[in-house]
Amino acid sequence: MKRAQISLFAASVATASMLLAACGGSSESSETAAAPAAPSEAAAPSEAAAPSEAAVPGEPIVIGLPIAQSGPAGIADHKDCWNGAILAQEEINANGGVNGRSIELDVTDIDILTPEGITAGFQKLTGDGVSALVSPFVIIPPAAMEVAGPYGAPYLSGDTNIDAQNIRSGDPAKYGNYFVDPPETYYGSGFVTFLSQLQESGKWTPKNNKVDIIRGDTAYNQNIAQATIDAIKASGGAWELGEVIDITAGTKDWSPVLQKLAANDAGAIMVDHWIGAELASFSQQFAAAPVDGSLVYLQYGPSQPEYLEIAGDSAEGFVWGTVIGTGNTSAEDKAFRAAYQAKFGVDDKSMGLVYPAWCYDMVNVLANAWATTDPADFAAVNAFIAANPINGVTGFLDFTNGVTPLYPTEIDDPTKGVTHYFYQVQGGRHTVIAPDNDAEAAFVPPAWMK
Amino acid sequence: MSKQPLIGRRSWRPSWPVNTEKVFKRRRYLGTKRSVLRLSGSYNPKTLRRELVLTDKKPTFWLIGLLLMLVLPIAVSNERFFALFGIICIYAAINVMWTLIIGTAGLQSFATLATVGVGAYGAAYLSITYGVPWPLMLIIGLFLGALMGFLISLPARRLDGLYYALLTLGLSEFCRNFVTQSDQLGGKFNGALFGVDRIVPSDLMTSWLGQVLLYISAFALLLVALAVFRWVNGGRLGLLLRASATNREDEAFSSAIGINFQRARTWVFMIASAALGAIGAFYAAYIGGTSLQVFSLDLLLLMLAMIVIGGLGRAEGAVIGTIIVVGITQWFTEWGPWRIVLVGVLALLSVLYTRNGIFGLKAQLKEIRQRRQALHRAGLTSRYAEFLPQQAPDIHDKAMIVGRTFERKLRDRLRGWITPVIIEEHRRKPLGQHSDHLERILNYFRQGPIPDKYAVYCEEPFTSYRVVALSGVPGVPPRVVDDKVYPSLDEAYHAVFLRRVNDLRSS
Amino acid sequence: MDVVFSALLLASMYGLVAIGISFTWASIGMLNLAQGFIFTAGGYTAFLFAEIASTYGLEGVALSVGLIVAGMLGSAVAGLAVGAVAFLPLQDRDNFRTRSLIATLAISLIGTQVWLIFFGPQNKPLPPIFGTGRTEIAGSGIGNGQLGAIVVAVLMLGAVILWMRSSRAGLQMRAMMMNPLGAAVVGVSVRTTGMRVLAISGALTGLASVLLAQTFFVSPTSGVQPLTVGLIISLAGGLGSIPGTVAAAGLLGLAEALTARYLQQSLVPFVLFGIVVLILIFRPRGLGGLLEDVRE
Amino acid sequence: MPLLTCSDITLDLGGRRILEGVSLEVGQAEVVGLAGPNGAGKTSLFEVLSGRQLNHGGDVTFDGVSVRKLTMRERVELGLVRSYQRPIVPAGLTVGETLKAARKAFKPHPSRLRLEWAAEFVRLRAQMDQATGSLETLERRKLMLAALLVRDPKIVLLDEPASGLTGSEIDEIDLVVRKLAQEFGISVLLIEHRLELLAMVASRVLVLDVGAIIAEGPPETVFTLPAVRQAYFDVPILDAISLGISDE
Amino acid sequence: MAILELAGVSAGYGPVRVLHDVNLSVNPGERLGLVGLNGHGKTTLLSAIVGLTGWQDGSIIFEGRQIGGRRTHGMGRTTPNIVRQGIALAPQGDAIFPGLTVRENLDSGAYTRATWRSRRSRCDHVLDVFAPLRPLLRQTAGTLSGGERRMVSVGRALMADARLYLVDEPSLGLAPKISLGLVAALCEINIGDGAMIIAEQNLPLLNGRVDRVLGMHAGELKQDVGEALGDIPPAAEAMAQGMHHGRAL
Repeated sequence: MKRAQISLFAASVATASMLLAACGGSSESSETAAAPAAPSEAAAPSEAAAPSEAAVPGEPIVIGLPIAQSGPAGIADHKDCWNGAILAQEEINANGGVNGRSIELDVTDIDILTPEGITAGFQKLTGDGVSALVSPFVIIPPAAMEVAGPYGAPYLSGDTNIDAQNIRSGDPAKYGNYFVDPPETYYGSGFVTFLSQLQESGKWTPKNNKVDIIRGDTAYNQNIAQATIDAIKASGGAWELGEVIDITAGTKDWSPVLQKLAANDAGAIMVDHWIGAELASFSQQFAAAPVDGSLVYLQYGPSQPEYLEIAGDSAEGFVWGTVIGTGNTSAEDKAFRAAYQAKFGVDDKSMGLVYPAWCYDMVNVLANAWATTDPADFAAVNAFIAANPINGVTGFLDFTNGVTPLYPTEIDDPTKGVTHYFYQVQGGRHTVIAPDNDAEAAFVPPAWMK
Repeated sequence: MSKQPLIGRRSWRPSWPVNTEKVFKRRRYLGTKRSVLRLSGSYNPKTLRRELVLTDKKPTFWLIGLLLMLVLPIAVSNERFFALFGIICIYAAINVMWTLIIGTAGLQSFATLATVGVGAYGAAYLSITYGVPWPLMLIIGLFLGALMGFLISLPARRLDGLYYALLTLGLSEFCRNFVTQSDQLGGKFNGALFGVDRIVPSDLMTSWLGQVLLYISAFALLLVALAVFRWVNGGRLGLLLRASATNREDEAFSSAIGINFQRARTWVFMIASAALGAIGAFYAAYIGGTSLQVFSLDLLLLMLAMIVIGGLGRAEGAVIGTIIVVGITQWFTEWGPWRIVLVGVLALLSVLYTRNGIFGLKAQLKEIRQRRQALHRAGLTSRYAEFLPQQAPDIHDKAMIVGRTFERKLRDRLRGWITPVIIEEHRRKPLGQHSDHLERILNYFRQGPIPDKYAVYCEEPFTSYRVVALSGVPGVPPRVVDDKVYPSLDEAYHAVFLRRVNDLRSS
Repeated sequence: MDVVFSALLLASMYGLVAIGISFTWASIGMLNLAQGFIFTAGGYTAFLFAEIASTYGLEGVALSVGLIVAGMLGSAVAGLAVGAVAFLPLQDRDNFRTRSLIATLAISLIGTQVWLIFFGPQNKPLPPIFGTGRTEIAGSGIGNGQLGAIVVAVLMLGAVILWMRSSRAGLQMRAMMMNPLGAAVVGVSVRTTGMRVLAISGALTGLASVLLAQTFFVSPTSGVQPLTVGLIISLAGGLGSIPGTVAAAGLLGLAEALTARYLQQSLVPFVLFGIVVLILIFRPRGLGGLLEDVRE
Repeated sequence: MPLLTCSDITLDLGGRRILEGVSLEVGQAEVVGLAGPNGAGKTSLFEVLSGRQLNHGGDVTFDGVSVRKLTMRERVELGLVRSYQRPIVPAGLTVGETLKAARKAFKPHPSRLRLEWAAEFVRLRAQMDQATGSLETLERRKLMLAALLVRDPKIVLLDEPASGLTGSEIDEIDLVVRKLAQEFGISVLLIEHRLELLAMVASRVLVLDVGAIIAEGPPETVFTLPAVRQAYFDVPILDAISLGISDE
Repeated sequence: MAILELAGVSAGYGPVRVLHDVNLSVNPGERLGLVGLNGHGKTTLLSAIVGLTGWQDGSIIFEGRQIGGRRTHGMGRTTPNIVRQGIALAPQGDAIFPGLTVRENLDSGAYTRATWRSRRSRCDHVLDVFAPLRPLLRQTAGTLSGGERRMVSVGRALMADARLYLVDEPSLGLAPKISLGLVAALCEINIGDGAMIIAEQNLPLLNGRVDRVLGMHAGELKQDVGEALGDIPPAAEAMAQGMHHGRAL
């Protein structure tokens, strides 16, 4: 099938280029005009690429993975996702597959920054006739949904994007196959809840109730900042908004920011920025000249393996959180971590904590559904996934509304939603400190808070 | 097709015999003097039969190529193919307009994608916020593009090429930062705007008809872009700008003949920018949104690679380059980073080994062939004929070389015969029977061309004669060559002879 | 005082990157857009050196010097490689400027992907060169890393400028900047000098890379920002003018530090762009761009 | 009334005084020669008169109005055209396209017949579809002249039209210049080093040295003036050379 | 033994062949004049000697070493090596360094390691010949007049410790009086047992000042100068007299 597509494209390009090349001058012989016959012959096989044909019993079930490998953004997270999916696939295949059929991953590069790049990547997979799509975040989710929706196969995505989820709920008939993790706005409300809980627990006594927010320039970070501000307002005076400091991606010198932070002297500081390396740089510079007594929360970035590696000792004591992370308390979590670390030669410090688990879970969600449904019957699979939650390493995956609910912000029962984990770097590794039932250790005030 | 007789080294042209009874009627494009597909009637000098000759194959190839581009995706009817060729059409349209700016206007502007982006974001924002329908979006994009073009063209007069290029590069970065940080435009999807009114209604979108309509709209965009290119580049503006191309000498010439090339450049820039703005709006309506990436350096580099691979400054180069690069990056996604490497290598190869991309190759090969011929010919001419060696490669007519070679040999021989004895013989008796050598010399002189031929002018019969040189142009009187007055006709004859001998010697 | 340190740090880093671009442009007429690639090459070489050094337990001053030298060497070699591809084969072809520009673009396009393939997308840290402590100067603290970077950068810049002014090789490079044909006629080989220029500007870029890696780390795309900033600085300074470039680096560094401190960090790009536009309005050839006038 | 006058032109370039109080007049249908050693400021004077150099002192009047502030192109539209010392023609065009560009440069566009007339007038011996790059010096100069004449100018400033040409080629230029003035009433101001050409065509010759006019008169007498001979012909002592001033 | 020996040298630029099988030998101590009209290959001949042509063929032997040969690659690539062997060229058009001072310009002529040390004394020597340059030493070369630039250009060539000096068109674009002075100065310089070739369009300028004059016509060397100069451009004296004729014969 792939070969057919390559030859199809090559033939058409060759024809077109020959013809247009001939436009360049007039004295070339006119024999090239005979070429147009070629592409129509080559075109025939690609029509066989209808999705229904992929589901011949006994053949492998194909999961499509659009993984960014060449662009300027998101490659590290996407690689993590790929690894997680490979782990799940190998485990399932080692256990005899799904109904005797093995699972296969169809991986393609995707340019997550342009709509046409996203379209091309997804169309490559739908064109290959995959039975499901598992995708880490793409920057522009609607472009992906535009292709995946009409295709109909289950599309499990790591997009924490409230607006994409609004689009889904606006047209469930078209986007009913879109299953996502909780939106980014929960980072905001979850953070404020976390602060309150921490204060109540007595582990931390804030020096004042001000919260400074360092806001990154993506819509993602702006949404989080807005949600945080709303949550602070809703806290009824328990917390108070300090200053919102805007930064751009690519910030290398944090000293102006640090100077502002020192001047404000807020009780809690939220660094609402997503690039791990830049957060590591922040940690280094902050640790060298800290604001005494302030709790510092970094957003999801430290989950990337490079954070600890770069920040080194400076990372000690920083708090961060994610809505789809890996815990380390339950048996499944530990087993997953051990398997992943064994397979990819990493350890607790250098393991990604978000996407490996999420994509691992998603492959398992699919395998679970395919155990009782026909992979070719997309509607049935979608219905099954929505109706049958399973327990994964990120938490309880309940896609009743297409979106997994979040504990503890949305629901109170940890067994009914995925967990919003909070970690603190303790002893050089990420240690879960909240929510309480998953916590490995309690919050420990870092050096500058003692 | 009739049997093609080969005459001389005339380049081969396709021709068809026509009905000799009927008068050949030349079909022209409406409102122009161009004949359709450059078909013209002519006589075959060998068979003396009338033929219909395709004098220029370029329009035909354009026609076939574009037809193929239109039909191919529809014939294949693959969702991915539609999307691929649709985006190729849009990128090609952008590149064609960029070619207009870089090639025709000679402005090294990198703000192309910024203009596209401004058109796209402006139109998309208005469409999302106020529900502007897509035809209106195109007009809005047109105006935004023109405005942008006007603003960008302002510093072009003041700044040197490279400074201008870098400044426009900075402008893209500026736009990117602006959109990123703007709450309105930065929007919901990390800088991307979505939910724009689309060209094809969304319920039709998934059907075959919708796909075809969408593709045809993109193809029409490319056609319009090519038409604008043709209209500007081939029209008066293009001519004036080619006359004042880029170097200072050309600019000096064009200001000497009164060309306001600055204004012409601004005009071309404005036209192309307006078109780019409209393309941006079209892109937003085509995709249903737009993303920040239009302002990024990465995409700009890819676009540059496209026009470099195809051949800078040509519309067909822009189109083919786009097909190749977009084809590689959007179709072979499973190759991962290697496909970007491939694009880079292609760009590198085209810059290292071709003179001007794929479309420069033909001219390049031709030049290599010509150089070899010219060296050979120069070897011949330097020995026998009278040329400045620089001229040799420009002479294509072999007969001329042979003729000149003969002339040169003849003159060498005659020069050898001119001795004081001969001159004395002529002085004594300018007219009448002469020795063989003198007779031959005189015959040679008589055969000379009329312009600048010496003649005797009789001021006053029998007493006053002067030597004049004929102008060679009817109605233009001869000019007097010197002040000398000769008392007798014979002396005047001899003076003419001496002048000719002198000229022969110095030739 | 904090602002002054910020400004100095930015200015010295900007100066190192921009001077490489400016220098290459002035002497061989090539706008080197592969500067980002050269930048990352230095970073990765230093990173590899650090990896190897850690296995041998190299520490202290030896490690610091080794890192700087490795970074400069790596970038110099990358500069030579760029020269071998984009300068030597194109040097006497027509349209050299456009051609080399496109060739360097292609190199940077390829380079990023090659790093990605071989080193992965993760950022790589370098061990601290000047230690992690802080020094108190005039009542405000500055990290040793930053202080060391400023000192080394300024020293190196000064040395290069002095060398250009006074030595025979400097005269030869300046002569080539003015008139390549004239230089050939007096016996200056455009090709060797050109490669030398590329190596030197590469080494300066590599130095900037190692120094910046203290806070900015090495990644496949980490060269993009230095490239754009370097281009903007050399533009404002007047392409080819070394004093102009230094002045522009100082001015823009100060502007950035002031904007980030007293306004918002996010306004920095706008302020920088605005300043460059203003400079170009009043001096179309940048702060010191006299050279372009006399070249031709 | 003279067609073109300039009064008290001063020009400084790069800190050097290039022209110092130059005044001249060119009448209707008159051919005026401009001679002088290199560096005397002849070409600089042309730059001023044609409007390419606007930073100068003094005034330029053309056809009764001051054109002091007009650019070169605007002066071309009024009928004041100039040629260059180097035989420059657009590199990327054919002969026909060059002439067409001249025809279409600004409105109103002269007819195509006018173009043919101009090519015929200068006796341009080149195919219309020939690339300008393959032309020889003489044909280039003629093409330049033809392009200028398409516009029916009132005065033509010719900068060394004979440089780089051989004797018989100079004759052709000579003919064109004379016909311009005598048959079409177009004034000509002519810089020339070939004094024999000046002597043949010019009714009046101005001699420029070190940025100032040192002599004026009919060609038969002006070159015999001692001041001219001293500036122009006498073999110098080397130390005197330093007075030479660039006219580039 | 001849200091320079050309045998069968052809050269040109791109598709154009300008020199055709030129044979020439220059003896030590000789001052050679090369006359011919524009475009007939004088400059190309000098350029070919230092390898500044687009391509060339044939043998050029300088002091027993082959410096020519068959070359098709880029222009000027071998020039620096040839120049360092002891050939100094003052090219047509002023290839000076406009942004450097006059002194730096002259210094750059003494580029080779050996001459660099003695550049001060060499500079004094050149300034003795071109005295008008002395007060201008600190001035930027770009601001000089045409005559002064030419002096800098020729002076720079004289700075080198060369065995063969090539001077291309010293009179081009200069007023007669300046060019005469320049050529006279050139011809008074002591070249020892080296040699000098002066290419010049204006034959009378060279008359009596050089040891030997060769003509150049259509890319070929002519022993007979008159043949090379179909139209000898008038020298200063001839110009004054020639005014009364239709054209200078």
